[in-house]
Amino acid sequence: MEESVKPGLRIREGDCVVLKRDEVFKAVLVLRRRKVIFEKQWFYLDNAIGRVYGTTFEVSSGGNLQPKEKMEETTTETKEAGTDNRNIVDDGKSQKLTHDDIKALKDKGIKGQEIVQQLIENSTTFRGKTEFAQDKYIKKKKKKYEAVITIVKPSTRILSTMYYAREPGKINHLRYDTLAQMLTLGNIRAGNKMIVMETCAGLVLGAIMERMGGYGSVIQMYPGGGPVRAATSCFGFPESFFNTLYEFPLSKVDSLVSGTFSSETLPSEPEYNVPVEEESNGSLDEKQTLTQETEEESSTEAVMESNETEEQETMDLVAEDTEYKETKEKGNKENIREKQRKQQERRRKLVETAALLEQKNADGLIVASRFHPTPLLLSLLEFVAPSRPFVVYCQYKEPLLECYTKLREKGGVINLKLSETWLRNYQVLPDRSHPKLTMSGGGGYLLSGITVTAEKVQSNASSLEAQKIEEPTSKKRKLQELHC
Amino acid sequence: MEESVKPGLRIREGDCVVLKRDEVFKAVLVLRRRKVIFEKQWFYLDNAIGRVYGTTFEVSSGGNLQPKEKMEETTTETKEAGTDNRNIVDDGKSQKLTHDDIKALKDKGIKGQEIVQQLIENSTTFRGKTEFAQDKYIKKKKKKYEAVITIVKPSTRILSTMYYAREPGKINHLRYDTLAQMLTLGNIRAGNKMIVMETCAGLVLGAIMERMGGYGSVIQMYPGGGPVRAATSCFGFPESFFNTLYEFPLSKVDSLVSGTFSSETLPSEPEYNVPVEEESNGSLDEKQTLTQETEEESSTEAVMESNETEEQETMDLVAEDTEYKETKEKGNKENIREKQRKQQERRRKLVETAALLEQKNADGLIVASRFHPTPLLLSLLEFVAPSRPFVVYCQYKEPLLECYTKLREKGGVINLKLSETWLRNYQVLPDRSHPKLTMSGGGGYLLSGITVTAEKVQSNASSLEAQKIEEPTSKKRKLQELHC
Amino acid sequence: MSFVEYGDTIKDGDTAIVFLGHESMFPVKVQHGSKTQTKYGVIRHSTDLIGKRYGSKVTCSKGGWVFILHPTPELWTMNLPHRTQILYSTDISLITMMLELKPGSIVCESGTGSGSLSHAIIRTVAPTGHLYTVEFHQQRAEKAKEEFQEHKVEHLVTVKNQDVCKNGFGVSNVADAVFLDIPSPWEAIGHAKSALKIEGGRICSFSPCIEQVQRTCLAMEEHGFTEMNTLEILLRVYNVRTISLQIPDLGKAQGTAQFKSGVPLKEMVGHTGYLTFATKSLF
Amino acid sequence: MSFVEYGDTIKDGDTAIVFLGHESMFPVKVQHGSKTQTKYGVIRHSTDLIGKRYGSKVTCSKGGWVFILHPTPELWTMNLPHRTQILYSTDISLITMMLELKPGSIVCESGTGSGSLSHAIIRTVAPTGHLYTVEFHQQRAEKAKEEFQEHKVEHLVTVKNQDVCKNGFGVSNVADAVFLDIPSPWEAIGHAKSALKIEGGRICSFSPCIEQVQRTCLAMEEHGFTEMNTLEILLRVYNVRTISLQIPDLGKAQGTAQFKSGVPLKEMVGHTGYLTFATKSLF
Repeated sequence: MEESVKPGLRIREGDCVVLKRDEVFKAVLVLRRRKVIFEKQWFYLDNAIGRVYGTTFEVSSGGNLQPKEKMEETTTETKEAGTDNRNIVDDGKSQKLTHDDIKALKDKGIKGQEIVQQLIENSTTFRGKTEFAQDKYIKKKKKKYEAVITIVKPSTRILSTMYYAREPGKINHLRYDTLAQMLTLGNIRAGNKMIVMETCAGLVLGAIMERMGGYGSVIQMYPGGGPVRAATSCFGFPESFFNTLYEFPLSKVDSLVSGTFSSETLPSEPEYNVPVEEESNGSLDEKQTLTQETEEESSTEAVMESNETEEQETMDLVAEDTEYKETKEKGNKENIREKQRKQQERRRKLVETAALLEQKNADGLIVASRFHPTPLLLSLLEFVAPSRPFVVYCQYKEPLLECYTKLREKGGVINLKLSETWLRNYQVLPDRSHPKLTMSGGGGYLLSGITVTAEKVQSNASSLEAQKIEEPTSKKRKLQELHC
Repeated sequence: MEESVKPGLRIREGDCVVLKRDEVFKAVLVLRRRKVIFEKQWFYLDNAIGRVYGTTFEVSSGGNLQPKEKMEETTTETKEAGTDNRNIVDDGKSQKLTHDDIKALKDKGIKGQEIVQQLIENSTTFRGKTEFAQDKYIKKKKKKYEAVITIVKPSTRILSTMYYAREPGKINHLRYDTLAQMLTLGNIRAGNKMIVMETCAGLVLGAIMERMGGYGSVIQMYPGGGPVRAATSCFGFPESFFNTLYEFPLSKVDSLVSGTFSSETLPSEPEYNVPVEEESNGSLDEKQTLTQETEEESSTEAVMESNETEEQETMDLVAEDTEYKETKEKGNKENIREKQRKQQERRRKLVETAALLEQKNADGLIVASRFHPTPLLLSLLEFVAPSRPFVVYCQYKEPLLECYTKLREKGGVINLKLSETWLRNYQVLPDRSHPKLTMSGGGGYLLSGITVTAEKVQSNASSLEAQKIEEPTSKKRKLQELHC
Repeated sequence: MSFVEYGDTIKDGDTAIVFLGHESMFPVKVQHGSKTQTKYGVIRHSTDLIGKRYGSKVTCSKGGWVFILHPTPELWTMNLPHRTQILYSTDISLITMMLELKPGSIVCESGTGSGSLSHAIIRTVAPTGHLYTVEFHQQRAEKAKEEFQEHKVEHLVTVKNQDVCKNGFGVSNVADAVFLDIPSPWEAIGHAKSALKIEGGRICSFSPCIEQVQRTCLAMEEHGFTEMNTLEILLRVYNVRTISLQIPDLGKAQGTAQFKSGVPLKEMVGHTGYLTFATKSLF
Repeated sequence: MSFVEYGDTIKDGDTAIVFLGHESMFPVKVQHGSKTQTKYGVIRHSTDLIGKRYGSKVTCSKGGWVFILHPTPELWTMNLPHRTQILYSTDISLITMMLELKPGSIVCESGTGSGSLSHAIIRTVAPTGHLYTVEFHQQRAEKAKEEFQEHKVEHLVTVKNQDVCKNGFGVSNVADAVFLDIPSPWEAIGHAKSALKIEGGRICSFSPCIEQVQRTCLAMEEHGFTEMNTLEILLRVYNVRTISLQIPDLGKAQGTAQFKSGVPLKEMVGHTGYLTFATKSLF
């Protein structure tokens, strides 16, 4: 069956893949002879190359991955069970295997499943436990000793879940279901011309690009020296998706709005420095909480295993792969000429992007940043066509209250809505169904609305006509693509 | 069996009772030949007198209550049922009985249960509906045509649920589960000396008094001319409970704290005016919402049927019954002398209450008001002993953020916690279990904490000693009561 | 206008949304010569709507004004004629993301119901994907077909009037995702599995009652689905209000304190249904 | 000190709460000559505690300080030794109100578990009420008895070591309220009914799983209980923080905006159990 699978569904060298064990995810680059550490296990991904996405592997001795053909059912004998736990006395002596015994088993290369079986056999209290308690015991031990890893293809679902669990600070604590609301409320779809302002490591940008499927265009507004797209690069989009991705510096927005924009004042060389996360009290404290919560997993571990603190590099690898290599290979003198050429290229693209914005006909605006949302909204909504949705995410409710008020005062927007979502996970098991015992305390807040024509536009028919005449070229292209 | 019941469990004339139909409650006074309107039905309570609390009645023609000895099971034949509703076409013509037909049945004195049976027989689509849809149909019709009413004894559970459903504006939208948290967090129990500042119609005061069972003492702080105890009077507490209930005007608090308090400046006559509810934008809007939501029941209908807008009178009826009658019966001249006597009595009690507060040894503070909580807390905590809990309710979160900050700055409090609760109701039925489809959007916010000795007290041993020497008499009495 | 493409101006035959005020709106079929009554007076389509830009303010005959909005699946969900209980945008958002829908996805859905989710799916899978939607109620299936035509998305959707539990989706090994909103989803899990691509895909079942979820999970497990996950999502909306709170008179200062507050609505939707997601793996 | 009465000063034999800082505390048995180690150093009971006022700041040997708090059932719940899963104050609050507990109430409870709820019940029914608590695990029953003695509430409670499903509560027609927190509550509903007063009373069953609730509701209905109502309550705690948000540089103004925010914790308790309440009526 595996032979019939399309090549795109197979794991290739250089792919960004996601490792999965139970509910834990981690994104890594597939590189040969490169040690990967995941959930306290280390291994090599070499054997995964060529396999189909979704394959589950066992880690064998030497760190090699062995495909696990079929998920075996728990064959552990649990026939003998107590009816309740009234006779269980917890004295910490119920397990006869010592830590050294277990280590010896592991060193002998005994598989996790067998270790679990041995643990059960050497427990003096196991048979006295209720069936429920036995199940719980097995699950716990399996988790600890069975090293089973599934490799899955990245997607918004996987990456947003992963980021929220592992590095919520990098995505401003944007919970995945909140991101899901943004994509729907923003009517994100193929053919749109979207404006995106995010400081979520490029996750929100990636989610939008996934939903647009390469049709239409995205203008990413960025603070500082250049856009951050570490998470975007994890999606593994085809090169073509990046042809319609534009970027524009936030610091130029006011001049564009006021008509004084000039591409000449562009900073000579983009520093592409990852902006220093301006941690508030809140975020700092929450980091501490996180550390306490995830004893099993260091919270400082980077999402991209192979690129610890080199997020930007990861992006380049995928998005501007060729450029990146060229720059490295060339000598120093050539480098200067190259720099000038690139500088010109950047200026050309900046002018093009400015023109796209100046058409003021974007199909929507998505904001999810660590900045105060009010000034962003008041400026960026200028570039959005009437009757289009906009969605702003903020980790805190208070700034959105202010944003709501300011937008109301300014006008040109209707159907304003401030909301948050509650997400509950359930355990559904025969006779043991209930909501999961822990849940996320909050997924952030959203303010959404719809643009309408401002008064001045309506009372001035000629300007409306003018807008019609200069129908944007990019929009025409977009339409052609849609009907193919 | 009914004969063995203690007299206190029987409905007496003059009792404040709660009418209950499904999830709808309403408090009324039991008076002979007094028409009561509840859930669009009118009837007399005469037949309820002498019956046991918890009895369910049917309303027969002429508005007389008939005890319903046993809740009959739905005997409606629902054997024939469709498997799904694919063939149901909703054309609004499925019921052959007209409105006039139904009215005629009712006028003939046909009981509700029979009317429902006739509706089923005259429905052309009933048999084609799924069992689930049939059940739903029957329930809806039963609710409409069967006039079954249960009379229950008031309690915090019943009254707080009733107020939240019917008149949330009167209790500052304090949801019953939030009140439950306050009582627990405040460690309310027999023998305490509690300070209460509430503008929840006396509901919070009543809840506290119920939990103290007449042991200990309660000092109610009040704004304006006098304390509001409309809801307190609904509990039907014995007279003795009011012997240890004190009241103190908020406007005297600062002078008490600063040591300039004088009972001479007492307003000459308490106006006992119900304070005008200072409705904010918010509350007003919510009233409108409420009106839209409760089509079935006018939201302007007062809780106490027999005392439409005379809340204060209701209180007098129960709490100061004899006084009230006397005042009415006496002539005008005698009235003046009587007034003077009462004035003196009030002044005496005020001085007594001031002394109780000045001991600064209250066992807790409960605040639930429409006022900004910060000044209340900063002043009233002065009267609380160290190592005692306090709880503040506010309908809005923002004032409690400020209150939290101010208390932190001032010191003398630990374990500050800002919280809200989510309450979910479930439908548990065979094969149809799920959370109820609507839930309360919010039950308000709580700030709780524990007092500790402020620095100055600790460094000054003599003042601590002084406090010990003048051990309050009321507290001694309280202890004696406890050990009886 | 179409439901998968923005247009700038209102055209004859468009479905537009008339926005009267906060949460008060309705859809209108724009037709030359047609009139629409609102509480603010009449809107004449030929003069008031056609040729105007979407998002424009339109003054009605009585002097009041409305905004005319371009339809989106979300506005449609808020305004569509209910033929059944419908799915709302909060659940739809999670379904769309968790099923990993995107342009090009092939999706199977049952039942079509009032088409609320269908429109959202079509929007997301366009321009290269497709929705196969199965509805056992004949009237509803026909009405849905009409709506898809009116909304110019009929090329992206196939409506079938059949019982999914008995006859499945009528396609096999084509779908990237399957969505079930039927009374007995456990009876359709086998059909769902065979509709999914050989290399696998995602499934979601929506059920209001926990017993349905329990049976569905068992059926999913029997059919070898993995990554099973049951979720519930609720929307909490806040009204933004300026609140004045009185400063109590303790003998000194008085007055009021003003602040902005996000006030939760008195009542909210407490439950729509449980969403159970799972993956069909190659192995 | 007792758990049903405040005392002003710390006495020999008291159970006091040592408060180290936010949510960090532990109980200590005050004894002449005893010492307690904390991270701030040693506390000597004779000199540092006995005779001091509750709520006092006590400086430890290393110079750090702690507060010594009077015990309350709520502080006990936060600090007691866990012998089982325990009920927390959020659920306890609702149980107490919905069971209509007050001074004088007679209550039956099973199982006693770690005594978290028991202490709260005793507090509320004192001085004239009584708690009959049944625990099938012998060790636990004995430990609970000891604790009640230490906390000076033994006159308000009777602990029985038996199986409530088989043997009931050992009392009949005395209780105003019954509380069940056992794996098979449906097996004890009959016993609960006969423990309740003839004229009626309230019952509550706490179960983590919905299947337990379903069976319990059926059993309650069979035994003629009315007013059945299943609830769930969750606590959402907010941290009060001063947040600084950067004003973005759009080419003009920059800087930061500061505000107070109530920030929800990253994780919260998502489920403890379902609470099913019902009434036993006279008829």
